[in-house]
Amino acid sequence: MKKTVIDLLLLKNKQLNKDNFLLKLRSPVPVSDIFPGQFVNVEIKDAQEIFLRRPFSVLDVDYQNQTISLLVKILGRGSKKLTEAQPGVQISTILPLGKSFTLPERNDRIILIGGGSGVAPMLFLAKLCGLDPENVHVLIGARSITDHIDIEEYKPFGNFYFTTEDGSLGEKGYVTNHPVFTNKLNEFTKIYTCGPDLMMKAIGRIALENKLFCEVSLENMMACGFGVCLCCVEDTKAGHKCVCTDGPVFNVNDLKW
Amino acid sequence: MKKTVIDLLLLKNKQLNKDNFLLKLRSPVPVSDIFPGQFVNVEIKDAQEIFLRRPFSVLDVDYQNQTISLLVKILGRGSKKLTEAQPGVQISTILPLGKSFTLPERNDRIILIGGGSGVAPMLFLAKLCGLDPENVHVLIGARSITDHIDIEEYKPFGNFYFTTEDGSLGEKGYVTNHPVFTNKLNEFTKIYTCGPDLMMKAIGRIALENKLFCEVSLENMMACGFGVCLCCVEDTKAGHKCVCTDGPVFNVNDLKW
Amino acid sequence: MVNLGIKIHELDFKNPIMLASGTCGFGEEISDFLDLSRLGGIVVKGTTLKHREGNAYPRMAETPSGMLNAVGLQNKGVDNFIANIYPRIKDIDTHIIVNVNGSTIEDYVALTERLNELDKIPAIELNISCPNVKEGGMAFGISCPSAEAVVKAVRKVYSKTLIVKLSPNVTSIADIAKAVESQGADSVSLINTLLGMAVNAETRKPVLSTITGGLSGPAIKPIALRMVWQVYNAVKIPVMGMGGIMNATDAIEFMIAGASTVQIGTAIFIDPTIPVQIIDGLALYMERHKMQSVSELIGSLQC
Amino acid sequence: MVNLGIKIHELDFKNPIMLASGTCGFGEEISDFLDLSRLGGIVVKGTTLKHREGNAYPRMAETPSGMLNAVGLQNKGVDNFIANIYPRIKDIDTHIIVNVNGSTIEDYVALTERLNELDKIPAIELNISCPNVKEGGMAFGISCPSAEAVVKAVRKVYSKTLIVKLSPNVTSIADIAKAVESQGADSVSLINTLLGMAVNAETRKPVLSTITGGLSGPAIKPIALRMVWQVYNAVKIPVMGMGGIMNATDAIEFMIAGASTVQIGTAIFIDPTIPVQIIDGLALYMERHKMQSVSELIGSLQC
Ligand SMILES: Cc1cc2nc3c(=O)[nH]c(=O)nc-3n(C[C@H](O)[C@H](O)[C@H](O)COP(=O)(O)OP(=O)(O)OC[C@H]3O[C@@H](n4cnc5c(N)ncnc54)[C@H](O)[C@@H]3O)c2cc1C
Ligand SMILES: Cc1cc2nc3c(=O)[nH]c(=O)nc-3n(C[C@H](O)[C@H](O)[C@H](O)COP(=O)(O)OP(=O)(O)OC[C@H]3O[C@@H](n4cnc5c(N)ncnc54)[C@H](O)[C@@H]3O)c2cc1C
Ligand SMILES: Cc1cc2nc3c(=O)[nH]c(=O)nc-3n(C[C@H](O)[C@H](O)[C@H](O)COP(=O)(O)O)c2cc1C
Ligand SMILES: Cc1cc2nc3c(=O)[nH]c(=O)nc-3n(C[C@H](O)[C@H](O)[C@H](O)COP(=O)(O)O)c2cc1C
Ligand code: FES
Ligand code: FES
Repeated sequence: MKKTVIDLLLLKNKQLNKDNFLLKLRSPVPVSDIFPGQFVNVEIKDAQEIFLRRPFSVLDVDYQNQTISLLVKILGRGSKKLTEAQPGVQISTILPLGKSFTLPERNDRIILIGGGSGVAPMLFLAKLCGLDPENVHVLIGARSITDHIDIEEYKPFGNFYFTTEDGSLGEKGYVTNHPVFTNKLNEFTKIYTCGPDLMMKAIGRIALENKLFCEVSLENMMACGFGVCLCCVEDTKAGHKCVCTDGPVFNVNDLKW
Repeated sequence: MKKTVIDLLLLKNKQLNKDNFLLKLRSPVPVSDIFPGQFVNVEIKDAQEIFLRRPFSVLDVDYQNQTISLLVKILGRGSKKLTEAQPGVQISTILPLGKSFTLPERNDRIILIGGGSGVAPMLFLAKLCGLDPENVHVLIGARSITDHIDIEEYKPFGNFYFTTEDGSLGEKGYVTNHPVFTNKLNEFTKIYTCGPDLMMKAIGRIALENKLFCEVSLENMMACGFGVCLCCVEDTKAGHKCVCTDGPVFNVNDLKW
Repeated sequence: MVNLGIKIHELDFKNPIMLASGTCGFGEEISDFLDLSRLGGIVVKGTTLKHREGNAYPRMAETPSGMLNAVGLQNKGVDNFIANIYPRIKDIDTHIIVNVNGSTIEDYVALTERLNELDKIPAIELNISCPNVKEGGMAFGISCPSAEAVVKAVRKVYSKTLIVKLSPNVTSIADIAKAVESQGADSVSLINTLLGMAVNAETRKPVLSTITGGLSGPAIKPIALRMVWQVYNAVKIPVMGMGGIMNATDAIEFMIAGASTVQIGTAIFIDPTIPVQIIDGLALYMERHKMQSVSELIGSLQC
Repeated sequence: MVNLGIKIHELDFKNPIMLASGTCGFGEEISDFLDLSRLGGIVVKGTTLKHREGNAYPRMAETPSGMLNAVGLQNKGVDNFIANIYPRIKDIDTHIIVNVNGSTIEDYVALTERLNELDKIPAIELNISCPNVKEGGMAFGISCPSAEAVVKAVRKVYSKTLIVKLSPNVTSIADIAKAVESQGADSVSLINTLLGMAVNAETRKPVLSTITGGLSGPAIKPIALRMVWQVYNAVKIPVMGMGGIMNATDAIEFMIAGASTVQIGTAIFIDPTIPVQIIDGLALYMERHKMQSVSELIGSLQC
């Protein structure tokens, strides 16, 4: 799909928990070729002191109904404003942006590890990867049960595991403490992760030590989102790479972790 | 009433015709001592590229119910945004600002001439002046009947006359062409006017020639509205005067017209 | 309670929040809105030796996150200030500072001498950076020799606190700051407005009667912050920072970059209660960050 | 149909709307969004003799109606440009102009000589105004002698259209413009970014890795407009205006103030289709105002 600046119609804006909202938007044109890990850059209209767009990963795409879902966590003014948008408004977006995760192959056995709003591309990938659900393991970490989002819809696509820092859901601790991660890691052929930097780094380093395939989806401060400003660089082994076009998905082997 | 920065609750936002809206706002504190000719400076929230407040004359005050009405004509981005506000929102205002018209005395016979959104303080003055309605004459000019606003509520307070440039309501032509103005002007002891500059100047000059008492309410570009920036000056016989504090109401004798 | 007090030269300010010249009248215009005695100081409207009518209308243009003004130092002159205004404001319990303007060095000196007589004016702010007057004003503030010359002459006749207000319309504001420091300035305040312009595309005329005007407001904050940091690193005298401060966070950023006090300008037009909100916000910030004194904040940038 | 064509030196531009350096990559990055051949010209990313990694992350901070950047001329060097990029973009039907950067005069000259070989690069934009590099860059653009020296040296080896990009971080941009004109510049483009800074009040650290960065976007438009007008009145060579242009009205304002062409920069980040919207808007404006040629607009300010 060609990159395009396009107004999407907000169909639904559902609060999932204190800070997280699910936005469902309809595109006037087909949304083929949007893959897990890619993102959209959203204009925040009518907000004083917001000048740039805000990037959000694609949580899901309904190719048939031409809808795109986003998981928006309130972090600052822009995300807050976006979660206040009422169904019926048009929201200007630029999409699709960035490189997607490498889709697994038929015999892969994968683990997807999401933290915070980083679960978005993980759920999308679980749904889209086309593997036998038996071979898809999704590990989700959060601070507390109240920060968890409902993943009911994605249950059929894999085996789900949870950790919370306070133990209110699943195992207590970080994702890297969960048995599926600590004990079974070498059973997986591919690791995918998206979430807080510290979490991804911990996972990435373990993957490197164990020489496992591991892709991470980075987030940083972007001005354009499509490769012209060179603001969003990650210092990789091959030098500064743009997270918006060379990423956001990187193989840990390429990073200086 | 002390000048204050205060949030008012928008109770009603009624479209009167294509460009004009009536906004009714409730104050959390008593709104005594707001008089015709005074204005409020309104914050336009959540509008990109709007930095300063926008001044609007007070159209009416309900002292008992603590409400203030404004007549807002869409001119640019700020007024447009304001007319889109939904009842229930809080609107930050600074009030009361400026000097009011000199209230007439018991034996006065007055004519109030309003053009465009300048009718607002005229209607307020008609209602508040306390004269026998027989002695209150209100002349309203507009481009066309479609630009006229409904003054039903103010009918009891005086005799109303209309002019439109296209003749679609009342006399065809400008307010200064209306018989009540051309033939009866010397019957009035006081002339008050608010409206487009050209209209007020035409009236003011005739008043000056005829040595009639005449007060006009000026509009210009304001940054603060309460006398600290010195941006809103009118070049009067006594030098630069601030429209926001020395006015907006001026006696034509003091102006260089 | 945290201690917000800060000393500039020999003056103790109860807190670092002041009102900027030209944006708060003489204080009294906004006394309905806030308790002036809560403020660290008030820099009153730019004053000249003689009465000035200022520039013709229009004097204002709104711009993205800011505004242009071309007031041109309208004021009734120092005699009127001393006779009529000073008696009304002298007992406000805060430091009243007069912003001093001239077309020639002699003007500056003569005006300063008059103000020197006033007991309750503990400091003057020498404005060598007004972009809206034809003679003097910014011309003095954009070269080191002329800035030095004014400050030198004024310093001779003034022994109270002498603040010099710098223009941002220069290649190196740090050099100008060093120049005025070398002539005995007790503090520098910055920034004055940036020279800008607005055009009406429909009429093809300038929006302002003077064609160009001074840009203020949040739009200029990044530039002001940079200049405060540069000047803080270049001089030993305390810096008063300003330019687009709208809230406590902005004020704190200026102090971190090196400002000992900050001045609130254009924000007053939007909401004249902002200065006291900033004082409260600053105190809360300091409590939250376990700071005892504002001096811990000043120039605390870690880089 | 109105004629949007405009000639700068010996070059005919199909319309006055160009893309600014550093905000449009090499054009190809945004070819999905717009038909590049509709543009008057594209000034590609700042190029240096050798590969540069640019500054460390973070390189960006959002500011009121603008942004700071501290990219620092990240690029793969001129050899890579010639070998890999030029062949891909040379046949785009618009003027491709290269933005030339150096740390020394020798760098500028060497780089210019390489670009001189390229048939389809009809002009270079000499960037003596980058605020985000330690050596060279803005240092050349903030004094008349150094600006003259670079332009003189480059002019000797370059006979095609030579545009010099000026820094706004100076006391008198008109003087710098006159200096580069005197050494044979065919056009000046302005403004580059204003030096600014952002501080994180919570961490008390600079937001940018380089502490200061370049401010762009609507916030700087009033300053840019003023500088274009000053330079237009000071030199005879055509002026290319930029700084915060977001729509056709903004572009028209710059042309009224004296710009022969305008460059669109930061606006591209918000919406890469803005440049073509501006071309259309300009044509509509000219029709509405019954203008036959853009030359009627250029410098048409009535004051
Ligand atoms: C490729 C990509 C995909 C993303 N996907 C999602 C998603 O699916 N769901 C979601 O909720 N969020 C996602 N984000 C993050 C989202 O873009 C930010 O939360 C949002 O831009 C914050 O805007 P704001 O105006 O609310 O915060 P601001 O008010 O602008 O900032 C609040 C604070 O957060 C910091 N900050 C803002 N954005 C970032 C960032 N990108 N990286 C690091 N620090 C930042 C600011 O410096 C500031 O301190 C993604 C970001 C990227 C780059
Ligand atoms: C004392 C006073 C009382 C007023 N009372 C009313 C009222 O009761 N009802 C009402 O509808 N309007 C009133 N106005 C006018 C109102 O303030 C403006 O229409 C409004 O500020 C326009 O804002 P905007 O953002 O819509 O227009 P902008 O987008 O800011 O401007 C649109 C165009 O109008 C011009 N413009 C804007 N404001 C003014 C002004 N005040 N004088 C001259 N030109 C201007 C601008 O230069 C621009 O060209 C009053 C103004 C003043 C000073
Ligand atoms: C309307 C207006 C009038 C001003 N008058 C003066 C003045 O008389 N003397 C002076 O030194 N600065 C004057 N200034 C500059 C301000 O004091 C301040 O330096 C500048 O506006 C930047 O701060 P701000 O962005 O917070 O307003 C004026 C500013 C404005 C907006
Ligand atoms: C991210 C970024 C990178 C830039 N890189 C360059 C550059 O390499 N060379 C150059 O001459 N100007 C560069 N500029 C400056 C722009 O070309 C332009 O002069 C400036 O941004 C003002 O215009 P604007 O407000 O429309 O963006 C850059 C600007 C930005 C925002
Ligand atoms: S955000 Fe502009 S290049 Fe990545
Ligand atoms: S608007 Fe500021 S003094 Fe009148």
